[in-house]
Amino acid sequence: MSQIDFHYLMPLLILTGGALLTMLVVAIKRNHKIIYVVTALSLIGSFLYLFELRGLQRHVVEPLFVIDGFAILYIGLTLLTSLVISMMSYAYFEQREERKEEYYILILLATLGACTLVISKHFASLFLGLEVLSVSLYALISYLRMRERSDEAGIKYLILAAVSSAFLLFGMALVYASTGTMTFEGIAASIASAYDLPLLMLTGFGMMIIGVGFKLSVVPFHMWTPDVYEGAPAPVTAFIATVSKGGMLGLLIRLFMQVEGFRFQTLVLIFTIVAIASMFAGNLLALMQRNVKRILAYSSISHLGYLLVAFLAGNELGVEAITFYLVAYFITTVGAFGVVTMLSDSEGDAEQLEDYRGLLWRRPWTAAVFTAMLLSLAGIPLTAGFVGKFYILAAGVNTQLWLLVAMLVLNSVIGLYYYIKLIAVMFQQPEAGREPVERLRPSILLASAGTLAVLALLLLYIGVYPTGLVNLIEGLISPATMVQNPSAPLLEAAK
Amino acid sequence: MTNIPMEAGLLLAGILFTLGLISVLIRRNIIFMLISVEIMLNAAGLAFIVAATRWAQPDGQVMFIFILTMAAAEVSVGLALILQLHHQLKTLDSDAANKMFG
Amino acid sequence: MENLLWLIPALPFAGALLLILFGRRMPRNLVAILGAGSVGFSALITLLLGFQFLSARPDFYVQQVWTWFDVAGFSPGIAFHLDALSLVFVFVVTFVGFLIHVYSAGYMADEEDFARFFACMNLFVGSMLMLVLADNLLLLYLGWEGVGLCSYLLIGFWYKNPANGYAARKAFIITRVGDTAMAIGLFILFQTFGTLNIQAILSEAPQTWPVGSQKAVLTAFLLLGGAVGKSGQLPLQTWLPDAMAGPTPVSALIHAATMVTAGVYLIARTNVIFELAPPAMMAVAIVGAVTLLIAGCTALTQYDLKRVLAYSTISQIGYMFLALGVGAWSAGIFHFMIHAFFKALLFLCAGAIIIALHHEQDMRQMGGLRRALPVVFWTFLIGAASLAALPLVTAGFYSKDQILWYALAGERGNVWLYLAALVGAFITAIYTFRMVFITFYGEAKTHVSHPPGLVMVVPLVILAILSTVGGFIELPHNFAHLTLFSDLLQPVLPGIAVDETIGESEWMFQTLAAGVSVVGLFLAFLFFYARPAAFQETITRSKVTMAIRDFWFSGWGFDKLYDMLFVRPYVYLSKLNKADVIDEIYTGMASLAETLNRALSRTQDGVLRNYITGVVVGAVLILTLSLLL
Amino acid sequence: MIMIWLIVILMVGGVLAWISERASIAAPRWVALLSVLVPFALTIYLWQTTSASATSPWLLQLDIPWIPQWGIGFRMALDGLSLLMLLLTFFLGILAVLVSWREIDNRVGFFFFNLLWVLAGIAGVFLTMDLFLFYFFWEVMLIPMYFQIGIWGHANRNYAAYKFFLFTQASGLLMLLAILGLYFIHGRQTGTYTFNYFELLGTSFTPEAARLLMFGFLAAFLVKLPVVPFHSWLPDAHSEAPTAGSVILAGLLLKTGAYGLLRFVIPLFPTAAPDFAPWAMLLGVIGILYGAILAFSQTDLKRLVAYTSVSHMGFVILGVFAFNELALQGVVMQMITHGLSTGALFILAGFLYSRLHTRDIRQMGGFWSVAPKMGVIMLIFVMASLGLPGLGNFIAEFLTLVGAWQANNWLTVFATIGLVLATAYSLRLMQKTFYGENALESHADAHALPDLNLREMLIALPMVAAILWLGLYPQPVLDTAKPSITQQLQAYQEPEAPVVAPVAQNAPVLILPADTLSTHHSTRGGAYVTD
Repeated sequence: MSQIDFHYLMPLLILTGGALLTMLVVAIKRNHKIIYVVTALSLIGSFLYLFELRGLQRHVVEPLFVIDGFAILYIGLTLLTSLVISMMSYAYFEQREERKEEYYILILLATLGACTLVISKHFASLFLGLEVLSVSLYALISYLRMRERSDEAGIKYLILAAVSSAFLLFGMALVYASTGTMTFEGIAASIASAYDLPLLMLTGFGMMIIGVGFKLSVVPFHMWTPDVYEGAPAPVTAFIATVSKGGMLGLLIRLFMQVEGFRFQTLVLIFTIVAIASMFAGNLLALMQRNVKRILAYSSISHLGYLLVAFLAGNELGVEAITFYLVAYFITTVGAFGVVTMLSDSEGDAEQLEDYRGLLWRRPWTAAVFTAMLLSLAGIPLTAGFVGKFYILAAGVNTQLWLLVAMLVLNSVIGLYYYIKLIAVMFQQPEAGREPVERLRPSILLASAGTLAVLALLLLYIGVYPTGLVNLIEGLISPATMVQNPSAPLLEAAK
Repeated sequence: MTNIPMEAGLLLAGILFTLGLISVLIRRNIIFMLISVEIMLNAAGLAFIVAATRWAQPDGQVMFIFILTMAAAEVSVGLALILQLHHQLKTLDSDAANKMFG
Repeated sequence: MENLLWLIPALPFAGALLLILFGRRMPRNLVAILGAGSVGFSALITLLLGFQFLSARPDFYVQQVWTWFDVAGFSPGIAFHLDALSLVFVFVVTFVGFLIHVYSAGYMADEEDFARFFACMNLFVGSMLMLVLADNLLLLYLGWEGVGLCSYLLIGFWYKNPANGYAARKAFIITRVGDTAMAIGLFILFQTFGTLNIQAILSEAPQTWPVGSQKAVLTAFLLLGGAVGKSGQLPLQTWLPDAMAGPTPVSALIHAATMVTAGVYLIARTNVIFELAPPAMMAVAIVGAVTLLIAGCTALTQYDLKRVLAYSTISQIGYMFLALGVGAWSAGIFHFMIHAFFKALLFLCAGAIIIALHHEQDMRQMGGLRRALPVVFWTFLIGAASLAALPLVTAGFYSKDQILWYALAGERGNVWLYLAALVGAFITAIYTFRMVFITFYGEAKTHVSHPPGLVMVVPLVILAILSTVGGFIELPHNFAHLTLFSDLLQPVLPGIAVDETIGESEWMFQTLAAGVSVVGLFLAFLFFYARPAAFQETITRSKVTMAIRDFWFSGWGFDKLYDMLFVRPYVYLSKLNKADVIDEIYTGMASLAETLNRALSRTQDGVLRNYITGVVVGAVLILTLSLLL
Repeated sequence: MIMIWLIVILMVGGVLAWISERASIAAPRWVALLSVLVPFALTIYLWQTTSASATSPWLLQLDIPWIPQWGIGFRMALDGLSLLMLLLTFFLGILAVLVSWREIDNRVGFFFFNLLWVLAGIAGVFLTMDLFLFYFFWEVMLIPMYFQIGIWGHANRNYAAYKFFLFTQASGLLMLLAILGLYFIHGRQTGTYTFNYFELLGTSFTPEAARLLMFGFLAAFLVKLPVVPFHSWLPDAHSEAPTAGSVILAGLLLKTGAYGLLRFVIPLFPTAAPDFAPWAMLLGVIGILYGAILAFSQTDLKRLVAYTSVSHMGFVILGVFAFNELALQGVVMQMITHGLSTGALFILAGFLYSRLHTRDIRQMGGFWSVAPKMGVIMLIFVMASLGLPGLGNFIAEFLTLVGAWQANNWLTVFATIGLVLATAYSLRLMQKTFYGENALESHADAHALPDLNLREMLIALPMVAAILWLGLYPQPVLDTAKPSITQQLQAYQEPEAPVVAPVAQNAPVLILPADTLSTHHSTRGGAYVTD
């Protein structure tokens, strides 16, 4: 570890420091506001430090980490998302009696785990990041101890996550046994000349896919998703839906790009099946669902399916598309769960469809934001979701993944149904809608409302003028050139 | 030592892993499920050690220690959760925890 | 002077427009004056133009008002073309139209929707003039459809009775069938000649199409389709009797004198094309011959005064078709003109009777009206004589005789056509005088309350005069050889060559024709005046005669046939598919999605172990896949 | 810039209308009316002042970079076709505002917001010459429409709104795929990755690719048009929408499909389209007949009119795939006149509904005696819908059929038979509403059906005037459309001439420095001038 390594790892160190500091503060004095501020500051600090790293060369901390444009982009995304989620958590937890302070420690740690995932280039760091993320999540999911569902969700997630971790570990062990190295580039080097993968490797990769697939909640490892989404507190759900999946996806991209997994038909086939199954299962399951959090859970399953389409494109355009889509998806999901958080009261989360009836007339702005988020999920123009979907389709068409693209289109239509059903519920005439039992002081809600407003504006901005974001993504990803893949000189002419 | 082929070690690990998996599937008591998961994790650890032995590297051992640590953390959180769940459900039957479905 | 041409159709249109816009706020007198006046002025202009035309004898006048549209060289104009043929039609339309308008002012005096009536009538006259003056077939089509619309509106004038609405729709739809054929004919003409200008087509056609060429025949048949629909000829004749649901002046103007003869006009107008298509010519003649027989037989059995006249109209137009079909163009047009006079007269008389008897139309409820309505009786008698073609004194005799003669002696004529026409003439005489005897003789059955006023009587008298003297402008060549009418039409319509071998015996055939109508008159006298009971008994005694009578009465079963063949299946099919079977596909897709949703939801049962099973199954699948492939 | 203003005024007007609701309930109405009137006036001004030059049909052009990385620009251009469509859009827009004047009484501001945004989206569709932007507007117009149906619709509105949205989305996404395919194929051929319509025009394809891409475009347009068997969203959406919604759906939204066929399918796929033409024409004929048969048996007034739309739109596809000027002029006329006539019928249905609170024609009849003015208007538009000469629809149908006849005789014959069926349903409509015994006489209050009032006459009379004008002197419209129609057909008129230089894979024809792309002059797109 040299000094320069510290420089590069500083964002993560800030997070660690923040977590420790929070712990200390909790030990001294339990004060929601202080803890909240400390958390926010450490996230912001960490994020700001990223600007220091921008424009610098790709840096490798041997043998575990690599920090490049891609990593910075994903870390930044993760940090911002965590920040937004913690902003919205304040109001949510303020109206609940439980001890709220440890929540922020866990959030910081989980964020740290996710950030570790996206910079890791070694099985060990991968495993560490994953487990830091997972173990924090167990606690986060069941954070509201008094709620039966929280506990149920926690235990389900714990057992399943542990099982999937076991698969992942075993798979890593097999790969290690086969190649004798645990760094990504080492593995890549050892199979670089291989036309076909050895059996051991295939089994290993297969088992790793299970572990990864679980975190991404793709079919057939998706079954925990609705239960956990429903049981967890709304902000935590948002966190699982975004940060946890984003981190894992970042890792997957890095690993696959490095080892050029797309050369192997078997892996591509597996991912194709998984993608199609996820799209269908997610959308079909959501179709008649009446619990909003579960709808969003199923919708996230299908969205991961969409993302896999771009992933399977397997080139720079695909990575850009994934990244762009992730940004849009993060904004949208956080926004949607933000609305759920806003509408929740001390009794429980606002998750039944009935809670949203006539929302457009009761709370027009909230409803408008929610509508925008849903339309973005559905991929309707003027929202970021549309550009994201467009990007993914472009990647798919470019690589001529006609089957996947067709399935994506078909599923977009199926998915549309439940999104607009939700919207329709919102503009139905309210029939003595259930008002929140007690409303918080407006000043507390201000942070949430402000965050939501920012998210909505961002959503529209990206939807209407995506150039800036596209530039940013291209700028950060292209020089990273994770793979020297000459077969994808795309879009360069238009630049 | 060296005349035990790596495949045999991996096979052992695989069998262990499968046993753990089967017992997760058939056990209803949550504590037993947790234990079964531990078996799976340890099977993975064993596989790492076998692999490390093949390549004569310490990396596998390091991984095993990571796994142990992580398993401990997991179990501690898990037990806390189980306690809480037992408090609410008055049972350790995992099938009883099915309030959320559909 | 010929610059005034556009005013002829424009005036009625203007009248119609004013009446539509302000009619309901106008006093009744003003409505009548505006309605009849605009047509009157048209008639006046026609008269002026006609004099000029007759004195100057140009081939035609053309006036283009504006270019309707111009697409890819297809530029039909709103342009009017006046030649001898159109002059005859314009003359009949404006004059008879004017008389009927005047008559209507009296006939419709008690009607609530006075203005609407005159608006429609004016619109009709305008459209009809457009039809006959059009210099291109598209404008003709405009008039063609316009008169169809007015016919619809006026048949359904008493819209409150659903039966009238039904009759109106029937008329519109059935004529539309013919119009469709005609439209396709226009497509072919346009494709071939690149224009729809009538004169251009007529001069081009002989160069483009050899006689009997397939396209010419096809086109002629399609145009015939249009003509048949509009003119109530077989097989599209069924709408015309029902069209009598409209007010009687409407029947007189539209469904006797003018609109229904549009088919005759169309065929005469496009005579060149028909000349190029001998099979089509034959078809025209056969359609005419068959129609005149069928309609005549039906007219024998009807009791509704207006229906008798309606079938008679169909039958007489059959004569015109026959004439056109054998190439006796000017004879057909001549008969059209004479028919317009006497049939309008008959209808107007019938109207006077009907209104006098409180809208009673059944002849069995009439009788003995000779004394109660003397003017109507005499004028009706004159009209009837003309219709029955009583020799020498009636116009009908001269016009019909020409047709009979050419049906036999014309180069396209033959014995069968002649026989059909002769038998038709015989039947005509019988049913015509059946009407006269039943209606005006015998004992009075209904009290006459409402004798016609002066506005109604004057048109009757004028028409009666025309029905008599109209025939003297064209006399047979072995009689006085006066050919004013055919000379007039000479530049437009080709003459007809006569088979020289039978030319000698023309006297004989004329006498035969005259005899047939007199015998018919006598039989009618016998059956319906002298011995009605005995005749009735003869009919009812035998099942065969009864069956024939019922068959004839039903209009030879055409209504029933079409009902079964087209109307019912269509309505049934439409009703059956009201909910749109294609929608089921999409509903099916939706329910498929729902089913899948339910099936998949069952996997999400909330039991942790099942979820693990899911993971394991997935693991097994993935591992199998990776190992197998 | 004027083109952007057209859209911006509508969008800003929409927002203002929404906001102004707080001031008074009447304010949104006036705001909305004004914000449609201004673009209408602007368009009329454009119509009067500009004319196509001999070389190029384009009247105005505009190109602002938007997402330059992807070759997406805010490209707009105006030619005669677009101009006519804009005129129709704003004309019907004004009427839609007027009919909603009293009909909508809850959430007025939001209603007019949606109305204006739909119009903005439609105007955008008619103006844009960038395929990405086209898709963008294509979708943007759906959402407000969805809200209109879903919030202010009749009883079954949710179902109708879903159906409408799902159908159009599904088909739209297929078009998006085709657009992307086109984009990449063109990009690979020329090295220029762009969504610019003018540049994409010259793309050449393998027959297979051309067919697939064309089907992608067709999917969107045929569903929107709609063509049987993709029509089933239409009756539901039309009948459940509020009057203004129905007017815009029938009058404008369907036209975007027809416009798309003219603007994109025909010129982009000069090789694939003729192969598909017989099938397309067959679909058109099936639509004409099927729609007519279904219209005949409907008992819901608006549903009936909706099926007549299906029938009438059959003529559009029939004409489009005849590939000749006559037919295409007929199609353009059909787009306009159908917009007017069907719009008018929906407005009349709205008038009746507002008085009777039913759309069931079995409960109507004999209204002539109480509402003769309405009867006359109804009669005129019923006649228009059956294609009576003298009214605009006749010109449209006749030109279409004449043109189609040149292409395919038998199909044209069957299409012409559709005129008979049109007569059947049109007259039935007239019979059931205004003819017959007065259905209200049995009620206590026989005068429950007041005749048209001043505002309603103000709506109806311009439509009557317009349909008569189009029927008697359509030349201004035809002249306006002519240059762009010739343009669309260029590839078909001279089949031997190398319309599209076959572009070899490694021999790009367009070699351009990157910075001149935005003002690139494409020969087929006409002179390209930024304003």
